[in-house]
Amino acid sequence: MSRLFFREAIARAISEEMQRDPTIILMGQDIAEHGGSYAETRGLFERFGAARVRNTPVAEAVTVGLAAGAAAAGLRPLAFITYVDFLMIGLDPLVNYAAKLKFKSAAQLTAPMVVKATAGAKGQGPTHAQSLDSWLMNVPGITVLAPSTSGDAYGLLKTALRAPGPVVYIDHKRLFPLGGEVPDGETLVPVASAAIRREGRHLTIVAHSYMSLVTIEAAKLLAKEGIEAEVIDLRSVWPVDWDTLEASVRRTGHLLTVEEGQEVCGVGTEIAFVLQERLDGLRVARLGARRMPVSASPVLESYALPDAERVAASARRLLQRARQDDVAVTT
Amino acid sequence: MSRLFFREAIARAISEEMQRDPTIILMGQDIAEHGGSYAETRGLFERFGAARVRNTPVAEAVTVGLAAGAAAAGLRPLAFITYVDFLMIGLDPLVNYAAKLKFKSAAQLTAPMVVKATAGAKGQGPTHAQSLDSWLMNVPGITVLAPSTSGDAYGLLKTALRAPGPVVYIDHKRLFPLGGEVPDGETLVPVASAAIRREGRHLTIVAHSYMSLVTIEAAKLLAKEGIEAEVIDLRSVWPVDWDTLEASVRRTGHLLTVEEGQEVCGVGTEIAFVLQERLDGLRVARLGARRMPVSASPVLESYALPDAERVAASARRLLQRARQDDVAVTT
Amino acid sequence: MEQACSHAEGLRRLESMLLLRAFEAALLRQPKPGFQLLSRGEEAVAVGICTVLERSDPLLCSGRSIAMALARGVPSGGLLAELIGKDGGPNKGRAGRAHVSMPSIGLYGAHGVVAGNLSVAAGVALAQQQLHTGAVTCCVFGDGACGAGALHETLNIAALWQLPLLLVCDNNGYAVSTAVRQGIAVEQLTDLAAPFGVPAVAIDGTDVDDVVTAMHEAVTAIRAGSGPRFIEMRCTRMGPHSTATREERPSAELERFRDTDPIMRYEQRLRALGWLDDAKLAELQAAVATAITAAEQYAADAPWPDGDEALRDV
Amino acid sequence: MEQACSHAEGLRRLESMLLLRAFEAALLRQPKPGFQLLSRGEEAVAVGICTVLERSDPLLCSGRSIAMALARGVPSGGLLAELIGKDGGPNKGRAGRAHVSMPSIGLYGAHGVVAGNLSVAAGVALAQQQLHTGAVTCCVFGDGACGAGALHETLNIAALWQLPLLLVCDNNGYAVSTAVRQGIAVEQLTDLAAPFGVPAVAIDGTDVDDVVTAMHEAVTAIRAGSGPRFIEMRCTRMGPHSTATREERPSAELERFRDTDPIMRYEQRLRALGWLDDAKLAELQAAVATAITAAEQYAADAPWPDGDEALRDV
Ligand SMILES: Cc1ncc(C[n+]2csc(CCOP(=O)(O)OP(=O)(O)O)c2C)c(N)n1
Ligand SMILES: Cc1ncc(C[n+]2csc(CCOP(=O)(O)OP(=O)(O)O)c2C)c(N)n1
Ligand SMILES: [Mg+2]
Ligand SMILES: [Mg+2]
Repeated sequence: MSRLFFREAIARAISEEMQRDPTIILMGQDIAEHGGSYAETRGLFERFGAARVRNTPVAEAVTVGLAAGAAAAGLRPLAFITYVDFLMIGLDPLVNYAAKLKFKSAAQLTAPMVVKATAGAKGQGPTHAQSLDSWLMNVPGITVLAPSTSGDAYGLLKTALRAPGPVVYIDHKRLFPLGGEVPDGETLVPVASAAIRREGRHLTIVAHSYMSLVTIEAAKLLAKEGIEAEVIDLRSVWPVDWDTLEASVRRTGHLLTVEEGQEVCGVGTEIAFVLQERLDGLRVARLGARRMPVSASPVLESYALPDAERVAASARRLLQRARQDDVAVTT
Repeated sequence: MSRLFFREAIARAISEEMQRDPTIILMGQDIAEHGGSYAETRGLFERFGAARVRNTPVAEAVTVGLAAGAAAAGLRPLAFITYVDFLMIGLDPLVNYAAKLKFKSAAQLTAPMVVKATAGAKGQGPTHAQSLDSWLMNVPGITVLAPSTSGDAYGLLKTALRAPGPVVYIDHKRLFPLGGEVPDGETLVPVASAAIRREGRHLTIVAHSYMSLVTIEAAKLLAKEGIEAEVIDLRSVWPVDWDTLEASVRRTGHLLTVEEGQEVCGVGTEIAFVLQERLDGLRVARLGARRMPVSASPVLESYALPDAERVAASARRLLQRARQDDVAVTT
Repeated sequence: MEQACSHAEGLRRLESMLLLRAFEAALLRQPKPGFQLLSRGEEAVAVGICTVLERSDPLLCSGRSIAMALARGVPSGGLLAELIGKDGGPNKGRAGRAHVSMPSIGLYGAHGVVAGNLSVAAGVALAQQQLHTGAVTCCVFGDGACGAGALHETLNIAALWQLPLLLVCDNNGYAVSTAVRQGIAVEQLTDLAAPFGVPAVAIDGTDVDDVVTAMHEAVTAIRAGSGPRFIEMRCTRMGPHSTATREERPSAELERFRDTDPIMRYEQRLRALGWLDDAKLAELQAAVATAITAAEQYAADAPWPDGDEALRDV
Repeated sequence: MEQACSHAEGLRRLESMLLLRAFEAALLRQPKPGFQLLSRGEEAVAVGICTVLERSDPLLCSGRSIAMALARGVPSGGLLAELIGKDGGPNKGRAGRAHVSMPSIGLYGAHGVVAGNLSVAAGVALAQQQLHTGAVTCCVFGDGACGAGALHETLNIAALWQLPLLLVCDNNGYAVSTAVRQGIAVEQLTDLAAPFGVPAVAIDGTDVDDVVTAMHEAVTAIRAGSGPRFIEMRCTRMGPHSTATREERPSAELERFRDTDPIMRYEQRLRALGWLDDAKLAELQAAVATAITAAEQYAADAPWPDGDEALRDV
């Protein structure tokens, strides 16, 4: 184990994979000499050279299209989109070409590409703060990964760089300054493997990305009141590790989903639906951003987004509603 | 009442609104002399002239951006996107500008624009067959309307052309050749008003757009077996007419959602979640496209999409599962 | 401009164009031909391009792809099966005209999103550059695609990175009902390449020999490492936009298309050279007819695709 | 090129630039200045543009918008409050630098998506055309935005429809760390307008009088109905890309920026004209300092925004 900053874990994963696989190339804004917006590609240009670490113009559409075409023709491109909001500009090649390529070519062509983007809010306002996870999950053929720790950033990015089809790997702005343990050997985090961050018996809280950390904080608040929350970090947003989730809710009987994106048609809505289908009588609640854009104003940003206090409040409400229902049933 | 083809109902709605409101302008590919891909703008160029009915290049990004800017500055643009798949190319101005404009400007600017697009499959293959409804619902600030009849096309489009903020109005390719009754007077279909297409007491099936028609067929099949399905056509995909839906499921106790798009994070998932929250013990199931792109092959297209038989089968399964559970509870 | 070609090669070009036209006619005779964009009037573009490209040179085309796929060498029976959605073609019926691909012969695929193939083609060219294959990637798109920002971004990156990319604009005069001048505010489409320093020429795309000559020049230069090129090939779409689109051009305009029919023109040229006479033409047509009959039979016998199998390839 | 302006006007231009620079310095002194893109070195662009535009001419700018908003006339106290996320500015603290707008004075707004304001500005211009307002819409974007396809699509539609649109490229030499030549494969950015027949000039954007002259010519022509225009204004970004970005340019390069500092240059010009001396300069600086102090006080007193109220405006 070594302690690495989140950004260092990323750089190490990329560096090791580039060393192993000469077909990996990087493309993105300011990733070469500059070393990336979050210093997460620092050293890669110097080590692997200009042909494999390529700055692009501010043109997300062609960046994603380049990655898709290069992937179809034998490379393994890793395309950087600084803010996932701007992936909107490059969705056409990702969704209309890469995600459908294996299907439409009858497996003669595939698109083993990775789009690495950063989601979530940190004081940069409405067009630099969104989460598109649920859009991407909605599209057949796309894998969506989102770490919340240095170790998972390392393990998931390595997995992404060996995946057979398009992967969107999503960081969160608030993770970059954080440090964490990273295994010294090559430890990959497989697709569809959620992590139980904290065990508990009263309810299961499922989150991903930065909200996993917020949820752990919330669990600590709840513990002081005697509520033991089991916290699960999805890590792989799609495909979902349903078995781990199901086993947990079978133990706790209650599910709260937490995400930074919108609730409507969100990640949590999907998770709640499927788990309710698997476990009759499961009591669920969801929490996401308030239904508004996220402002750069610190006050409005925190107004819009879930925090530990709000997660804890949702958990309390869920358990209380359940108790009331139970009372109603017994009387 | 007059009987109009779907496309005629559209042309009439637009024509009446353009007559009423001189700030309405139309922009889109081949909508002028050509009269639109589905002949749905026939006659409008001749009647309102080249300044108000404008052909655009094949450039969806600028088309939506133009509409957003023109709306902010006092016009009421109606932008045509032939296939909703290509709205992906124009999502940035819709989502990052128009949907956030009222919020971010503190209501000094608004974007009363309509994007009219066509969704769904009819033999045109993977990039001309998608449904993005749930993506759009996910974004705060966008209204999503989707008719299934000539009358609703007329009424919803008129509503859209008077709405205060951005609306995405979505047709379906299979609706254009159909005819239906259209009120002679000015009858608007308000936002958030679902229509009960068929009454029934055993289960509620919620659908929208073309799937409403498929669901009505399914209900007929079910009726032969003694199953009375209540069929609700959302019409307004967002905001949802929750009260009508809730009242129905309170009567039937069972909900099946049907959509042509993907189930994962889909429209039906949202509806099921909210109604389960409102009605404890509600039994739900969802049906959407199989998790694959839609091919132009007629065989693969029908394999991928819900049809009346598959809707009926889902309904039967839902009721049967419910019966089994009830048995399990009583024994 | 006229490429000196051999007698045999001249006849091959003609026969190839005849096959493309006959194939599309056969497609329309199918009980359910489906939603198709045909290339009548644009055969010289397809045959000329594929005459010059090596099998290892990746070709990407637009939704108007049938002639291109055939000229590239997709077997006609398989292609016919593919277009009507049957298994038996290279993509097991899943692709249809707008998405057909056969990478084993360098056909990286059609793409149904107008201008959507441009950035993807740049990526394919990037892979050739990076893997030192020496291949030239050729991307064919319509005049309509020139209105899209994708062209700007692709030209820019191709010029910045000196990609081995040949951009071919198949200018058939229209994007559906919109004439080029109504959709793109430039004097000539080749002007669009100028700011990026990408050499561009406009040629007569109804003359197969001219297409071959221009392709040859461009491909040779690109293969030698000179970076991207742009060719505009001017031709006429003799039919309506698609099998579902009404034809609204005045019949006088349609009449005039005869003069630019690439097949008629080439027949005349070969006759003038003394390489073609009625008997020879009948022979070529008979060979084409035999091939088409076989293709029809193949397509008729082909099975429908299996949904479960398709689902596994997502 | 030098616009003859009056003594008073010259001093106003200088004072205006001084205010912009002092304002940004004051912003950085805030306890939490937030994530900001500053305009040090680019003040002449902002002041020159806003000198010429009428209040009724819509202005759209990019994420680097603070100088632009101030020059346009957003009160400095309100702007300061807005930038730190407090209520009291035109957008009640919701907009921040990347989204500030004040349509009552023609500021249609900043937009944080690079190149995202181009098509929106074309739409604003379309509205002016259609509503016969006679207004010229001005859209300011960076050199980085020239790599985006949005510029191509916007130039095309503006030329096709002869929109009253003035496209101003604020070329400060870099998009974050990427120098113009590394990001855009053109000799000059103005070349990009040429295919569309849009008249384009490149000027010295560190000379406020030059900016005024070029703006005046363009705005006059557009108002007379001559269609869109493009001006590239070359200047230097004297600081790092943002308050969160490390500065990596060699200090020798940063030293050289002094020569192109628009304020130093203009002070020298006014001194040469005899319109400015140390006393006058001190007077202007005192006026600016007073305004800044008042702005700081206003911002300090401004309340934080109310979330529930904001939620109602979705
Ligand atoms: C992005 C996008 N917008 C619209 C369409 C609908 N469409 C299909 S073909 C076509 C015309 C394209 O014209 P051009 O590029 O000249 O090609 P041609 O059809 O003439 O071969 C259009 C608009 C599409 N397929 N993709
Ligand atoms: C579409 C998009 N991609 C990336 C970014 C991140 N970003 C913000 S400013 C900037 C540089 C833009 O350069 P330029 O247009 O020259 O403007 P400048 O910052 O120099 O004023 C970038 C890449 C963005 N805001 N929008
Ligand atoms: Mg064309
Ligand atoms: Mg710049």
